[in-house]
Amino acid sequence: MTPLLRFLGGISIFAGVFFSFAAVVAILRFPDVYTRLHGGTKALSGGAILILLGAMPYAGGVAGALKLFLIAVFFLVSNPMASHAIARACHRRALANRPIDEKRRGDV
Amino acid sequence: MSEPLLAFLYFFILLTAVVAVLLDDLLSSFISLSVTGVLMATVFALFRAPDVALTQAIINSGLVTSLFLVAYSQTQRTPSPAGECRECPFWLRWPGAALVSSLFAAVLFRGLYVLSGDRIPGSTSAHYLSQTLEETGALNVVAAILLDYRAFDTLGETTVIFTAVFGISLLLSGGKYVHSGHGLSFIVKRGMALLTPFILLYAASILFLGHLTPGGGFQGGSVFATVAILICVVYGTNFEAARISPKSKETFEAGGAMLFVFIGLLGIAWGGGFLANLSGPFPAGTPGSLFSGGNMLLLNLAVGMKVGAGLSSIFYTMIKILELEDDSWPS
Amino acid sequence: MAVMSFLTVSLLFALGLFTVLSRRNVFKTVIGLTLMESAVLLLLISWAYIPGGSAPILPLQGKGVDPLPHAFTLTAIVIGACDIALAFAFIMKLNRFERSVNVDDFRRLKG
Amino acid sequence: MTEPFFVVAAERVLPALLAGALVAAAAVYGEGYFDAVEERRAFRALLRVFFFSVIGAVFSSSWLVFFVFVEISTVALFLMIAIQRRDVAEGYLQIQLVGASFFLAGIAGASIMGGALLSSPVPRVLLPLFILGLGVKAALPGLHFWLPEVHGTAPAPVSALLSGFAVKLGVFGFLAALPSEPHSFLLAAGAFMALWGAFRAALQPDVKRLLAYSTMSQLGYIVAAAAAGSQVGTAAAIFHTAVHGLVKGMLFFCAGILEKTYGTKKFSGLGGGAAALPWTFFLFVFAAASLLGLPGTPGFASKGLIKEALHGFSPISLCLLAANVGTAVSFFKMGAFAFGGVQKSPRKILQGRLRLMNGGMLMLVVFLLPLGLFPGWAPSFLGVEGIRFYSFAKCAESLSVALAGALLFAAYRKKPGFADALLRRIDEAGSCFSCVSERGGAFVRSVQSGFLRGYLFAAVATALLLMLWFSR
Repeated sequence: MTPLLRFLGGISIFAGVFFSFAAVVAILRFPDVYTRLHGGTKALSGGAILILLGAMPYAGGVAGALKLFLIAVFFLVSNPMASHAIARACHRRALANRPIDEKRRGDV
Repeated sequence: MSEPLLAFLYFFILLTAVVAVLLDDLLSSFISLSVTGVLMATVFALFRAPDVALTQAIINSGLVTSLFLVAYSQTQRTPSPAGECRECPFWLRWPGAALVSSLFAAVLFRGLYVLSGDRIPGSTSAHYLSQTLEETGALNVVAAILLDYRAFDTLGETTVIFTAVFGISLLLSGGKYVHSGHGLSFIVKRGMALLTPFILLYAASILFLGHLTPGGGFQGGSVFATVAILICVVYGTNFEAARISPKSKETFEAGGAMLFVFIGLLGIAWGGGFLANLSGPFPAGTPGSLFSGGNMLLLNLAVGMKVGAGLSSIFYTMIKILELEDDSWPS
Repeated sequence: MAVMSFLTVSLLFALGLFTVLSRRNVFKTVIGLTLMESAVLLLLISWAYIPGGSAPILPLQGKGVDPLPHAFTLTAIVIGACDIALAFAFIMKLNRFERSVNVDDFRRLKG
Repeated sequence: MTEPFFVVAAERVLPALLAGALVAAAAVYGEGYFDAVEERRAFRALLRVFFFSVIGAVFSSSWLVFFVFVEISTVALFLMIAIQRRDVAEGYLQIQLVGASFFLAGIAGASIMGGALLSSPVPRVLLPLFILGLGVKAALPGLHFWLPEVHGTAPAPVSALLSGFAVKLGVFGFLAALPSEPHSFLLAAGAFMALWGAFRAALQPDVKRLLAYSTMSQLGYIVAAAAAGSQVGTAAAIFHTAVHGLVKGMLFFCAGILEKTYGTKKFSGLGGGAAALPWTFFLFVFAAASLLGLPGTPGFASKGLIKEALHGFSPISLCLLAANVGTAVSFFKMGAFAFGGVQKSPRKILQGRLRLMNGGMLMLVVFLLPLGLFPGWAPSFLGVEGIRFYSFAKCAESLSVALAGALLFAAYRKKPGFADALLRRIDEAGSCFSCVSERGGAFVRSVQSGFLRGYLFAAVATALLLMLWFSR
């Protein structure tokens, strides 16, 4: 049973690595903030979760696998929130480039 | 502990460090610095140092970067020209600095190379590894060292944190806090409400199981601080101040220190030395259970309270400067 | 294995020193200090590792790794974080006075 | 067994008493002397620091403790001089630090070769370092160029402390460092200092510089006595240190009063002081008499003891006698120009302040009288018994010296032109003190580039080079 799981795990880890690679290419190639942001989130939500799921059979027994699963769930919940926050900030900044904000923040 | 994996990690640590140094844009250089921190944490884990890896991951790559972001966003920077100045004397520009630091690296490496004989563990660490269970009843040897054999040092360390907090609030005090940020969007707020209990549970587990599994006062406390910081950022500082008022942070911090010293005095009252553990009034308990290891649980709690309250009040003091009226802060 | 760690440590420390010496921006100095500090941490931990040793959590599988440097490194990280927090506070205060983060501008104490 | 930091011995109690008397008198005097309130407050604070450091230095048991406290007193004095004259104070500090570095090098050598305790004499090979280091402090010839400049311009109470006690610390160092056999170089240096100081004092146009040079000459007496190497010599040196400290303190106080009433230190601006300041004139006469060593005054007793100590070295005691004549000339000059002569327009200083200043001088007299009336007390306290002070020959000798001084001064008064010409040439050649401190200050300022990173660079580079050099 476990060698089958390990084999499937290997495949999902490979898929995860592929997702991460795709995300890097996305960040380099996409023109503006929003598309790059979309590409970036793929690295975490796609790549990391797949790698974690793939590593579950290799972790020490059921307890280790459960931990990895919980981490994957945590990524699944927190990552979209983060990218949403970034996107919203960019959106507000682009529209509302009020002078006050600029003076307070100073240029980057 | 495979050699190529370590080489790979070392290469990337150096790469991200060089990127952090050479980039002119501060934000990205600090992000690459935190990547270095995470890679360091993995290296520590590979070197069989789970406690240190946990602390490194939380503090160096987590909290320090968030503190940087606050400091970075607060300072008004005139567009500073390129990395180093034109009119500085020769030895202040990068050739001179590169010369001295490479010479330094050569001398340091030559010195270290001499040390690289076969590593025999010193007698003290052998004693720690063998005697910890009898003498302290704890399973995590590093926590036993920190909280039992060298508890006095940990007391000193908590005072260091206290002085840092004290110094920072002294430096950044003054100015009227008029309005606070409104936090992020609704989605993030709801999502955060979902996640916070789990993060708190995670922090509590690190804190209370500190003497059994890797973790302890510092790591648990800093995760608590991270929760406070997240609330600050997501819901806005007024919301956070309403929930965990600065007053209660102070009492938590002071309370932590007082608890630590009280436990120490209990040791004396019982006839053992200051901070005496099993020779003091604390039962050893069955090893592996929550209440084993004498006063370590309480000490962990005390340190956790102190570090948690301290780091969150540092962040709170710094971020409040952001929301001042423009010039109410006496320069 | 140990030689590789020592090489990384000395390079990392030299990089930190280089940053502090050559860069004018105060934040870069803080980055330099962090790099130097992490180099020291790396040295301590890599020096504490015994090939084939296991984590210092009882019951030990095989011989344990040297736990003493771990305790010191733990303390070092926490205290390093406090230093850096204080450094940031200083930078914010200095910036309030000097309106710049250029380290060569802070010359009020010059003799 | 870690030896104690401080040890109390007979020959240390007398200097401590002297320091106490001087500081007390300076405190009272300082209240009246300084015009601004902050100056007065600064002087009060620094006075206590000076007293603390001096007591520490006097009772210190090992060279390092002595060095530490001496340096604290130097810093205190630097700050005191800086109350009014910052540039002179900086010059003073730089010179003293140079001396201190030699002294520290000597101590390091001594501690390596064993014998770091103050009681054990210093190994011979290190003696030049000690002499150089302490010489700057005790203004040996060649190292004395800072003395007139600093004492001349410092505020009166500060220069009283400076020449009353601070300079003596160097002498205490000599007393502890010198092996107990006569040291020829120091004997010659002492005699030369006495002669050079006395006659240069006579030629000075300025009251305080006159007193500064006479301090140098009296130091010559003390150094000569210390260099005699015998028990009597040490006792004579310490006794004369005490007497000279008190008397010179009074004279500098008197100079301060003259400066306050006539607004200038130059003799040209002074005159008719006796009428304007009767009390001050009376105290001045007592102090001058004691410094000349007229019978009945403490000066007579201490100079007698010095002659006793230098019994075997007749040429040295002859020089000291001639120096005494020079001192007589300078003090007759000071008396005549400052207090006699045509009445210049004195500025009215508040009666209360004058009373305070005179009170300071009076306190010193209270300490001086017992030393004069019971000359045997101090030497016996220091362990030297059975010295006959009052013999007809001794009294006649001291009176004749005073008479010779008076005649010489009368002659000098007839044609002052000759002296002034001589004076100007010597002054330019002798002390280019200000140019030394200017160049030193400029160099230090240029090194401090203000680049924080520059300092770090220098530190790391030197550390590396040192490490490489040591580990080659």
